[in-house]
Amino acid sequence: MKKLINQHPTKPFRWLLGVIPFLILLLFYVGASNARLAENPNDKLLPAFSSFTDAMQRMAFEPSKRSGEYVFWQDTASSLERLGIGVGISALIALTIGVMNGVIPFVRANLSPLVTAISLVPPMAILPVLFIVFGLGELSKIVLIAIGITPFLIRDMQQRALEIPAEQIIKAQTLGANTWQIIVRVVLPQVMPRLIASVRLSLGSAWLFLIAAEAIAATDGLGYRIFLVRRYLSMDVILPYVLWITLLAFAIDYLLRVLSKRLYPWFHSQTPEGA
Amino acid sequence: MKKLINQHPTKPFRWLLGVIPFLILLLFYVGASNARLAENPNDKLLPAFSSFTDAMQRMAFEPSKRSGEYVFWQDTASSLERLGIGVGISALIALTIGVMNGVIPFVRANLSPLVTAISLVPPMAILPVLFIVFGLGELSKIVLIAIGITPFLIRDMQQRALEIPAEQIIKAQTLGANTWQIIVRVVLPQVMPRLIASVRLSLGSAWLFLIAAEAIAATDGLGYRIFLVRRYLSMDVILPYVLWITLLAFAIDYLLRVLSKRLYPWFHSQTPEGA
Amino acid sequence: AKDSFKICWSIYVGWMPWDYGAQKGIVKKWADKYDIDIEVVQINDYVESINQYTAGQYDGCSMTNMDALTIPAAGGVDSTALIVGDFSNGNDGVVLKGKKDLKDIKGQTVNLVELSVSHYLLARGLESVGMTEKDVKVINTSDADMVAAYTTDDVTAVVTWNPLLSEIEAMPNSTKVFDSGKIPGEIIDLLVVNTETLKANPDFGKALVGAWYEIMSTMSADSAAGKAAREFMGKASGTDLAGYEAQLASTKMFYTPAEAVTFTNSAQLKTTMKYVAEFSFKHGLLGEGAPDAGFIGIETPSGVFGSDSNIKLRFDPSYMKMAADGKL
Amino acid sequence: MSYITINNVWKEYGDQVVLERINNTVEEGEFITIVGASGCGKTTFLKMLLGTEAPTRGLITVAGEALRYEPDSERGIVFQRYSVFPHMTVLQNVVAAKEFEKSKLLARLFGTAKQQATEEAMAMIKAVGLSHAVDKYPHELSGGMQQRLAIAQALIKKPRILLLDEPFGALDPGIRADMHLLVQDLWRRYKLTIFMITHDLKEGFYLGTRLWVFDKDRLDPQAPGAFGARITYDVPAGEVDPNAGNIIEEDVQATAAALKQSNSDQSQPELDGATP
Amino acid sequence: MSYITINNVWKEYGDQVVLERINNTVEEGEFITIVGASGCGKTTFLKMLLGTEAPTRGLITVAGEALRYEPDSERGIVFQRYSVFPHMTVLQNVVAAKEFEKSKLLARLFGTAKQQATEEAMAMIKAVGLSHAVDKYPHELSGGMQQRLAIAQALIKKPRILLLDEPFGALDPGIRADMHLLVQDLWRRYKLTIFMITHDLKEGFYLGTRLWVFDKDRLDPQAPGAFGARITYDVPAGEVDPNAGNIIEEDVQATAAALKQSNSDQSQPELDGATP
Ligand SMILES: Nc1ncnc2c1ncn2[C@@H]1O[C@H](COP(=O)(O)OP(=O)(O)OP(=O)(O)O)[C@@H](O)[C@H]1O
Ligand SMILES: Nc1ncnc2c1ncn2[C@@H]1O[C@H](COP(=O)(O)OP(=O)(O)OP(=O)(O)O)[C@@H](O)[C@H]1O
Ligand SMILES: [Mg+2]
Ligand SMILES: [Mg+2]
Repeated sequence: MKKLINQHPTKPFRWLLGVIPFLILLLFYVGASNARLAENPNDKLLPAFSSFTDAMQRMAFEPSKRSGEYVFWQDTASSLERLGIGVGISALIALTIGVMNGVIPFVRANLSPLVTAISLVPPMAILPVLFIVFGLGELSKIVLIAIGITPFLIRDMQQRALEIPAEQIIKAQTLGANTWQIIVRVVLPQVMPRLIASVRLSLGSAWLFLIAAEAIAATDGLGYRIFLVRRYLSMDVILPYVLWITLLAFAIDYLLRVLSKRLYPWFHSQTPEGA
Repeated sequence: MKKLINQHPTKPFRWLLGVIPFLILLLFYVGASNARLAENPNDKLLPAFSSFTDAMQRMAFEPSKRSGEYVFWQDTASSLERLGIGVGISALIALTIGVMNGVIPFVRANLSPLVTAISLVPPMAILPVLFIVFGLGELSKIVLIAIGITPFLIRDMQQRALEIPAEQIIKAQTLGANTWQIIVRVVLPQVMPRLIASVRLSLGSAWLFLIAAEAIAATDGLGYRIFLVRRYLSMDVILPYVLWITLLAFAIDYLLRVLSKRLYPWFHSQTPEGA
Repeated sequence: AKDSFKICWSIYVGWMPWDYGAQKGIVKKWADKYDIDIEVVQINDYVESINQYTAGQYDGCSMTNMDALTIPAAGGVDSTALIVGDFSNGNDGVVLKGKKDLKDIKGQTVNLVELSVSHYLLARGLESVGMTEKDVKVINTSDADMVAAYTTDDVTAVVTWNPLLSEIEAMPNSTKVFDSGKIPGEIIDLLVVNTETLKANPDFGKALVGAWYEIMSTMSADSAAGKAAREFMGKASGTDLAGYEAQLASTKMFYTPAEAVTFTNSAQLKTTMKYVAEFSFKHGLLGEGAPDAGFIGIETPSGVFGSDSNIKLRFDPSYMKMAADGKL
Repeated sequence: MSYITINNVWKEYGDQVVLERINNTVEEGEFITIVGASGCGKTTFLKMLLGTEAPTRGLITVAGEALRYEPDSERGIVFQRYSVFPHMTVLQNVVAAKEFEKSKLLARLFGTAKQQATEEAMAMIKAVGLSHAVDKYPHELSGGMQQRLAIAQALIKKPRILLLDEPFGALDPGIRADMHLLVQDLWRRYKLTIFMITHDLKEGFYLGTRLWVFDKDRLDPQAPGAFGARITYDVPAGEVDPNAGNIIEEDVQATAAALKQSNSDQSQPELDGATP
Repeated sequence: MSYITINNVWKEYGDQVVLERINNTVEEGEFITIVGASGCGKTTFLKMLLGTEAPTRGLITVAGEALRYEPDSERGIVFQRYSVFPHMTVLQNVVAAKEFEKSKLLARLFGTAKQQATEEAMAMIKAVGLSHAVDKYPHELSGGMQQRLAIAQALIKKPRILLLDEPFGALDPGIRADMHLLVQDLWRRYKLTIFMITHDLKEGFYLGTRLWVFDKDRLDPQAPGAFGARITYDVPAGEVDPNAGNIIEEDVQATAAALKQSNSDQSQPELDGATP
């Protein structure tokens, strides 16, 4: 017998091992759900699977009686739009400030402490201030996402810009590049795949802030729907929505990874795990 | 004139540059506050500084009429306790599962997909379920923190354990170590400073979840207080509390960094920035 | 071991007495009297507290009549309104920014907690001036952030409850154009308990009712003790004595059990519940399987509204009656 | 019978034949140096002796028994880098082997057991000349000192076979000379059987008792992976015709050029130390 | 007057004197190879020529003018590693210099300007023998090819001075020989003035026209930082008494041993390439 550390499962067996915990979870759910439904057929906490399909059928494939919209898709579109704009703007700001901070010592001295301080403020605690400054419309939701993730992204970008070997910066200077040219041709392009990696890392938080923002004031969106139906404990809607969010999160993450690998092959050859 | 990229501010000047943005923010606040207060002396949104000191005087240095406690310190103690327990438990779980995942291929095949899936679920969306499963006592607050940050920590620990050069693991085997010994003597100690680094990274989220949990079910805590007075828009309490949370967050981060440097000098000599 | 029970409550003017009773040992005193344990738990988030009750984590919970119908009852949890504590008499209101008449609300966006009593109040208000919900646009807004939201320019109309309501009303250029005083007795604050638990443990009901009316008599007194109790409750809800008393002024508290019994026995309650059920049905709150507003039976002393075979919400004055008769 | 026999060993990764038809025997106490073009399979061969890779065909036996395909304390190894534990001091690094042996559960020793292990470790540390640095962490040591430590660590288990994969490749020429003396001294003192890969032909000739050259004796320019490397020269070292060195060097460089070409035509070759 | 004059140059880091009293002159077109023990200040000297470090005392002039303490296109550099831009293909790496020159704002060329720059770059790429790999990224190249690219990149700016800091230190001996031929060829073709640091004394003698040895001629064992290194030998290279090599080697190794000792007594020495 080899040591445990040297034993590798074969591919199909690995696959099986990976699926097992999910099956256990599923079984566990079905058991608990059946038990509760046996006691109270109207129980809303752990609905049967048929309730999920009913609810999704209703929300995704029948126009809403009130607005005539397909609620589920409408919610998805709104949320993704907010998430996209929020994350996009954050990435843009982070790229600009982070690279400046990383490359130009004077800018770094000026802005780095402020960014650090802001990154420590819990955004949820200053929500009222946000509303007052940015209003209650779409803007405030985007701003909440931005405030939530931008400081992290900036710090990461700064770090990454600083990690570019000094040799490259010196080399660029010996090739006649000025500060601006170094930024646009040497630093920016090298920081781009790292930006994608950081965005992937911060997407979890972005979803969190999106849901929080939608819970506060909205008329549609995945977070809005979850908090609205939470009022009457419609787990038959909440759980499929949560699953859907998880799937979306996975899909976005996957797309970003693939995109990054395609656009920046030189980057992924450096990092074995494709982080 | 040297290129901007080669100009470094002197130390005192760097310090000054760092302070300037804070001063500007402060000035900006005072201006806006004065303007609002001139219009409506009862305006609560941007209180004058005297209101902050009054409020803090009341909360921190006078016993509450209701319970005889010093509210501010009581809140701080409760929140820090929850945060500490929540983060501590998460770190422990992450260390155990993360290292196992990293070291033993069979465990990794079994658990890694599940952890990835869980890390994608936004915890806010399943709040109702959490509360029902874990009740509403102290436990649920700790669980929310744990659910919020543990998947991230596990994945990070797994990654870090995997990054330990294969040479070391082989070397340990040639020295006669079995799997368990490799875990406790080779992998665990090397992963510890990395755990501290990950915990530092995840503290921001931990605060977020703490505040969210306290807003839903608690009778004291920094998040509870902010939630409680938010309905009266008592910014004279909210803003100092936010500032205090920021300071606490900074202090914890600083302490962890110093602790890690002291305990694991060999680690910090590898990473130039002391990440 | 003693039988032990848990009830939960959330911060609202009419439910603060539970905090006082728990902190001052009044609940424990009554529980001891009936040789049971009662734990009183504060849950900040109102909806969460009802959800917890509905999921079976608590034996009782404070909530409004409408939420009692749409959440536990609609979720199949047979619930009994053990204590009818008060009804909102101006505690919920519609506030417009810059406009002075409810009719001006036409075409505006209205910020409120969707599917809550605020929503119901808005519907009733609109009805009173010959409009329907179609004439406005509703934006779901979390109650915790309502005050901050109102200070922004986007928000011109809100429906909310106290203490948020008085904070908002106090802001310049704001007018309360409709409030629950215009529909007295329709928004009722209850302590709801699980019917089965109550049936099996009448002592649980007796202890709660007994404690409640002891608190009522303390806090309603014009004495120093009464003032201290009110101040205590004010502080716990994040305000002070004056603030709390202002909130009490717009709440019709039933300080004596007799008042509550009379209110519960009146035929008006059944009519109110009919309005509420119709509103709830229209908004899909009675469940997807509900064919009409009467799908869920509501039992009141003056008769049952809706389905006799599916009674899930019961107004039962018998325990309050015992208190009124001094039989506890 | 010989101590180590290598019997028609092949190693293939998919289509690529890395080593083919390796046949050889080694007596106890020999010091074999291995040279060869980069990428020709030297490390792969060492890994098979170590047990982290199995041959795809053929058999290796040690003292008459089939080799165990898992690293164990019979065979010590020193890599070019990452060879010591960064989180342990010099002393701890060497004591660790004793602790692994004696304390199965905690992998830590206390009291007299610890003292005994420490004494043994100190002797070994002295043998490699690190007595003045026992309480330092690896990051406080120079590259040469780290490799001394790695050797001490390997030797304390008294392995019968010591494998060295370019142990001095990352060191300065000056320090390298010191290390040569050290290894030769330890080899004699502990009667080890050593296999050592080096890039430096001179080093190979000077150090060992026997020099192996790995090289492809057949090359298909269209499919550089079609044929594997073999042991093309197996010569006694130490006292040899200096001309032999030149012939070997030319051969190796021809293969190196061919391999370089093929490697840059394909993408990057796999890293040696893929995680287990 | 000489092309480069180095006039009583000192370099100190705090208390530590790295270089002291460096005086020398260099004519245009010389190929100077520099050897010396690790840590004795060779890279520091090159950095001063490059302009990323300023001498603490003394003056360096080039063509009669004080040296600018900032890297510019007058002086080309090739480092041991990290020398090319990983996100650009071979062609882009070389064209970049042209783009920096001609397009101040976008640092990109289009149309005929681009075509012209590409042609020039292709010629240079051909000169270093990378024509078959113009569209590859550095990570797809071997170490030797990367260094060829770094040289092409440096040369396209036609610098008058080319600085090489152990450019072949990370390469295999076989590939190294190729690179020697390449550098000598380019040096002649472009009439460069070259300073090249190497660890390999043989390389130093073989390649340049003049060999400098950096060494401490005074050593205080109690305070190894008290005295700096100087140029202790300045000999014409290429055609020299083989014995000179041995004497130098002995000296260098003595210093190396002393420095090693002091480095391991202090903590880790600073990394060369601290971020700017
Ligand atoms: N795990 C693996 N999977 C596929 N191919 C591998 C693997 N390990 C090594 N190889 C290939 O086997 C060949 C020999 O590699 P090896 O590391 O043994 O060479 P080497 O002689 O040690 O070279 P170097 O002198 O550069 O260390 C290389 O072409 C390499 O690409
Ligand atoms: N920025 C710095 N701050 C302080 N000391 C430094 C700095 N840069 C170099 N040194 C010190 O100066 C000395 C010379 O370093 P340098 O890198 O020039 O040596 P070197 O001769 O190039 O060595 P090697 O052959 O290892 O590259 C070393 O002792 C080093 O610690
Ligand atoms: Mg190798
Ligand atoms: Mg150097």
